[in-house]
Amino acid sequence: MTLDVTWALLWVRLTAESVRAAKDELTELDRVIGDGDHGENLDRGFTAVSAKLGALEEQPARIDEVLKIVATTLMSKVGGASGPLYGTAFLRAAKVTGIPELDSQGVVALLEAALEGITARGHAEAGQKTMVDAWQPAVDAAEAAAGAGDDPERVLAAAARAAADGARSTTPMVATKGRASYLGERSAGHEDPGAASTRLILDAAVRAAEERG
Amino acid sequence: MTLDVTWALLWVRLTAESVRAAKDELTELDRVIGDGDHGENLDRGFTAVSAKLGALEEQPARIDEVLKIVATTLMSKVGGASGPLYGTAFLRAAKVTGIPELDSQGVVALLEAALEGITARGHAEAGQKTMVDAWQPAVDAAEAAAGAGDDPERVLAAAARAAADGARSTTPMVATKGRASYLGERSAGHEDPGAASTRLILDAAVRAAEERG
Amino acid sequence: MKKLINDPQDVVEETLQGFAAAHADLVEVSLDPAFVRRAGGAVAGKVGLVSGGGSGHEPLHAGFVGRGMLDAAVPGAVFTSPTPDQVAPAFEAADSGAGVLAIVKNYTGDVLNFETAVELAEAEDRRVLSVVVNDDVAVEDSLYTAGRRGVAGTLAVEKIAGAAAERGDDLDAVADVARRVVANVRSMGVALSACTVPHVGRPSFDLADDEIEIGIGIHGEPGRHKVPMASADEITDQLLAPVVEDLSLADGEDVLLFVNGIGGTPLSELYVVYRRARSVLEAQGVRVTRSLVGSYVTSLEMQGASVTVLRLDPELTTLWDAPVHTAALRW
Amino acid sequence: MKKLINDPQDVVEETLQGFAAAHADLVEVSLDPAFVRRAGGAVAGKVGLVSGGGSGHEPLHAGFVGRGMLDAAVPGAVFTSPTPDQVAPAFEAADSGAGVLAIVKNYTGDVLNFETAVELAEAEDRRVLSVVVNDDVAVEDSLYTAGRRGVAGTLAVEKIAGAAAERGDDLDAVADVARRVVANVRSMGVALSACTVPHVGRPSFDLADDEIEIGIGIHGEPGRHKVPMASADEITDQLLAPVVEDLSLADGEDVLLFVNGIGGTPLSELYVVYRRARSVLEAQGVRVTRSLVGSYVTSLEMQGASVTVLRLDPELTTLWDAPVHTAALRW
Ligand SMILES: Nc1ncnc2c1ncn2[C@@H]1O[C@H](COP(=O)(O)OP(=O)(O)O)[C@@H](O)[C@H]1O
Ligand SMILES: Nc1ncnc2c1ncn2[C@@H]1O[C@H](COP(=O)(O)OP(=O)(O)O)[C@@H](O)[C@H]1O
Ligand SMILES: [Mg+2]
Ligand SMILES: [Mg+2]
Ligand SMILES: [Mg+2]
Ligand SMILES: [Mg+2]
Repeated sequence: MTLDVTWALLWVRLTAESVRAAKDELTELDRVIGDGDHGENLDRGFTAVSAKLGALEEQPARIDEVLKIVATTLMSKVGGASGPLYGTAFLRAAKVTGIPELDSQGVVALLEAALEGITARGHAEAGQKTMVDAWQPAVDAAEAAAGAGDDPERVLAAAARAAADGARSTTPMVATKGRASYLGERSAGHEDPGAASTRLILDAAVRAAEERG
Repeated sequence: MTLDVTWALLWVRLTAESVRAAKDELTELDRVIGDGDHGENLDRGFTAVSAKLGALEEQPARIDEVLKIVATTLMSKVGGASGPLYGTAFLRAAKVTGIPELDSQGVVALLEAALEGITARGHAEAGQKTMVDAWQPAVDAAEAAAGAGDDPERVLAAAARAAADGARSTTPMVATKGRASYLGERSAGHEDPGAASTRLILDAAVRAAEERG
Repeated sequence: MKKLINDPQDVVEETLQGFAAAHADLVEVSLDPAFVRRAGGAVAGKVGLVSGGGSGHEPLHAGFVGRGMLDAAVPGAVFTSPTPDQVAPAFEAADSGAGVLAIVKNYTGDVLNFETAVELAEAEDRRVLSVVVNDDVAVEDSLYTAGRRGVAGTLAVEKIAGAAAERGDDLDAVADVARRVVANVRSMGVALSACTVPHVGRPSFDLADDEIEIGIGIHGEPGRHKVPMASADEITDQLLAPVVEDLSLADGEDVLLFVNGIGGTPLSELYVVYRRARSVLEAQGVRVTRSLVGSYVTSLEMQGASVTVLRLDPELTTLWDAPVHTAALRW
Repeated sequence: MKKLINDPQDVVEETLQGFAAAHADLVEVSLDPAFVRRAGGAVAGKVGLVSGGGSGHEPLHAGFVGRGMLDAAVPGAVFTSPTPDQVAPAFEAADSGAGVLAIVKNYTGDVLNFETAVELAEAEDRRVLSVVVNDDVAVEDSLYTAGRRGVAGTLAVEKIAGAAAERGDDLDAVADVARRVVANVRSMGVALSACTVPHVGRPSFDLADDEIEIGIGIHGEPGRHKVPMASADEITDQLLAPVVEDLSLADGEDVLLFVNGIGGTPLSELYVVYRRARSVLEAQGVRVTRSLVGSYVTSLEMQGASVTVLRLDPELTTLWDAPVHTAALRW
């Protein structure tokens, strides 16, 4: 019940598909409290990731290779705040996944590294109405699930559920980081687009584990 | 039953009033087939005429003096096409009214001179959807009425009625002079603003004759 | 109607006051009668250039007063030609004794008011020649119209005649150059939205969300026809084709390509139009040797653009390149 | 949405192509990765200046590439900061060996992407310093925001730092001058209408006919608060007061007053705003010794304006006056 490179490749493909499907929704969230490009940004990024993977002579053999391609491609194609943030997240995640298969602790390490990447770059913490409000509870839930002996798939599922709750929890928040902070009190009442896209990404990870399993 | 300077002064005052009252209406006509300034232009002009007359130490003693003040003030305050056209009309009218009182032939001469001034400047003829389509029938009707022996008041009334019909007749016309000509076929279906203001001016002349009478 | 204005009646005067304060090194402004003249007055021995017309086309004309271009500009009320008692003093201010060239856009109002002002000037023994600009190919120049309108091509007439005056040409020669530009410049414009004249308070025409007006003038009048909204390339083709045809441009000729914003259109879109117009011209063997892209001859906040082509010869090119120092055009 | 564009995906590239063709004497354009560099490349011995950010603010930044201002500009997608793999080659193109100054507007995305590009450049032993512009007083610079935004004041930083580089200052000195401008420039803006990002297809915010947004940024984001529509004078006062207060301007000080159009506002309205801002400043004993009025730092077709004040000293004044030759700013 470990996760291998097949999972990682499927994760990327499902993420690309669900970002494409949710593009307008993400853009609309960003239009209201940001600048209306988040869906477009991520879709451009993941389309490029798919193209990059599709163009390879040989598919990557290891999880960390997949994540590194995601990282560098997002970094170079997304722009905006989310490009470097997600880029760094996947880069750090790649650094801790240079192993053939991930057990539950491996999944936790991946998620922790991603979160660390985001906070290292963005200096945000939970409660500031950013993607951290989805990643932080995801990491906490993953740690708890792994501690309770859950398998990788269930660890991911716990993380994704927590991320979804975390994303929802951003709605009433007043933003103090990112573009939405310019709105002050007027940022309350709308979900954060980066938290919403984090939910999609983790949700795709779960589905990849399920489909492969 | 002749018309004197009291009539001329009253004519000017009633014209100023009715232009003010119809300002938005004239502007709206001009918005549709022109550039939306005719009401504003004439109101600015006649307001200045009233101010000029009001500021005089002594009121003019002769009709031609009144008409000359109207002419030069319109010329210098109205701008647009209608400024020089009405300005020249009143200037030419002043030239033939250097007499104490106007009989029916005097009224005809005034109107003929005004029309000549307009065509001399603007080179338009009847049927081109301009103020000439109000002035030309007005002159024709005045000539006929005077020929039939009507008094000045009835000559003016005939002219005003014909001007009103003439203004109405511009509605189906396709403009070939002035700004409305740029619209080609699309100019049909709307009354010409200059013909409409001509109706107002001649109507004020009649009312001035009645009130004074 | 939302505008950054105070009382609509004061728009022209307050604009002039701001313009005068911002460009005191370049211009002096008279408020009553309203006209703008070069700082320092008429240049000894130089032919004076005067233009004017309704306001609402900024930076035209006041933005073009200065060395190498106009000596005076006369702004009327919004979209209303100025009156002779504004134009005549502007002639006087521009005349150093070498005479004055009046550059008039072909609208009945402008023509009649300038005509009257010329009569007044002649009565004072001032020598004034007039050139009427009529570059808008949207309007047929025929018995059925008041003649083609003067639109963005006016900038080229003012720039090039200005350079001729600056190099010392006499009045007849400057007028000849100006007429040569008029004969070789053509424009056509499109509106994506109407504009609102301040004292009118509502848009100058109604346009559905999927319609545009092709062949507009610069006074908020609707165009020759409504067409469905289309891509920038398709619209550019519709603007350029009649311009090229009217000029009978031939393979190997040199032109100035000027893409003008009508007021509310972002610069980025003007470059998209320029890109297409240039590539179409080049595909026809026409060489675009000079270019201008920007909002210079506008209709308040109207969205849209016009495409102007001027056939160049070596002399017109040299005069176009000559130094100019005005608020809106400088090189 | 009505725009003079083709496929929304191609807007930035087609704008660049038009820009490159229209200004081939001034710039060379790379399309992939997208950046604009001075024609002729890096100037030997001169510090290179690079700026960039999302597109949609034209003429910022590409319009400021040329002698006396930027060596390279990096346009991202509309309202989206460019990526490190665009910025790093622009650093390279601008570097003659004297090092590069990056002028970055303070937005999370711009800061992070430039930061990464600087890391890449340093890995290649290139010396790059960064200056972050944050002139927008609408946003409190506090724990509760991402910090004040960079808006129209960026133009002043680019112009003045550009002049310092051109006169031969070394990298540290150019960065010092740039930081001095940042410390002394403040802006505040108002929107009368929203703008529409091409790929979004609907306005960036909703605004009633009698409302305006005070304290807007330049990315279509709504402002700090909606207020009822008011006269130009009242609005100008609301923009100017926080600017003056934040700068603690004192009696007798010299300033540059810059009234910037946000894209869809006619020049005439900008002069009305300028007139008021200038008279208020003068009434407070502040001397407006330099001025700029025009649409230079825009948000697509948004209607509105911003007021920028830069405290001047003799050196900054000299650098402001130094020659500049770019597509959008020239003297
Ligand atoms: N400092 C930060 N730390 C973490 N996440 C951030 C930070 N700033 C912004 N974000 C996230 O980035 C998202 C916006 O991304 P995007 O729209 O692509 O970029 P931009 O804001 O530059 O337009 C926000 O919704 C938020 O979740
Ligand atoms: N050549 C002409 N001869 C006679 N009347 C004309 C001519 N051109 C225009 N007009 C009249 O002028 C009116 C428009 O006046 P106005 O709106 O004040 O000036 P402008 O057209 O310059 O804006 C038209 O409705 C028409 O009646
Ligand atoms: Mg965004
Ligand atoms: Mg009119
Ligand atoms: Mg008019
Ligand atoms: Mg963005």
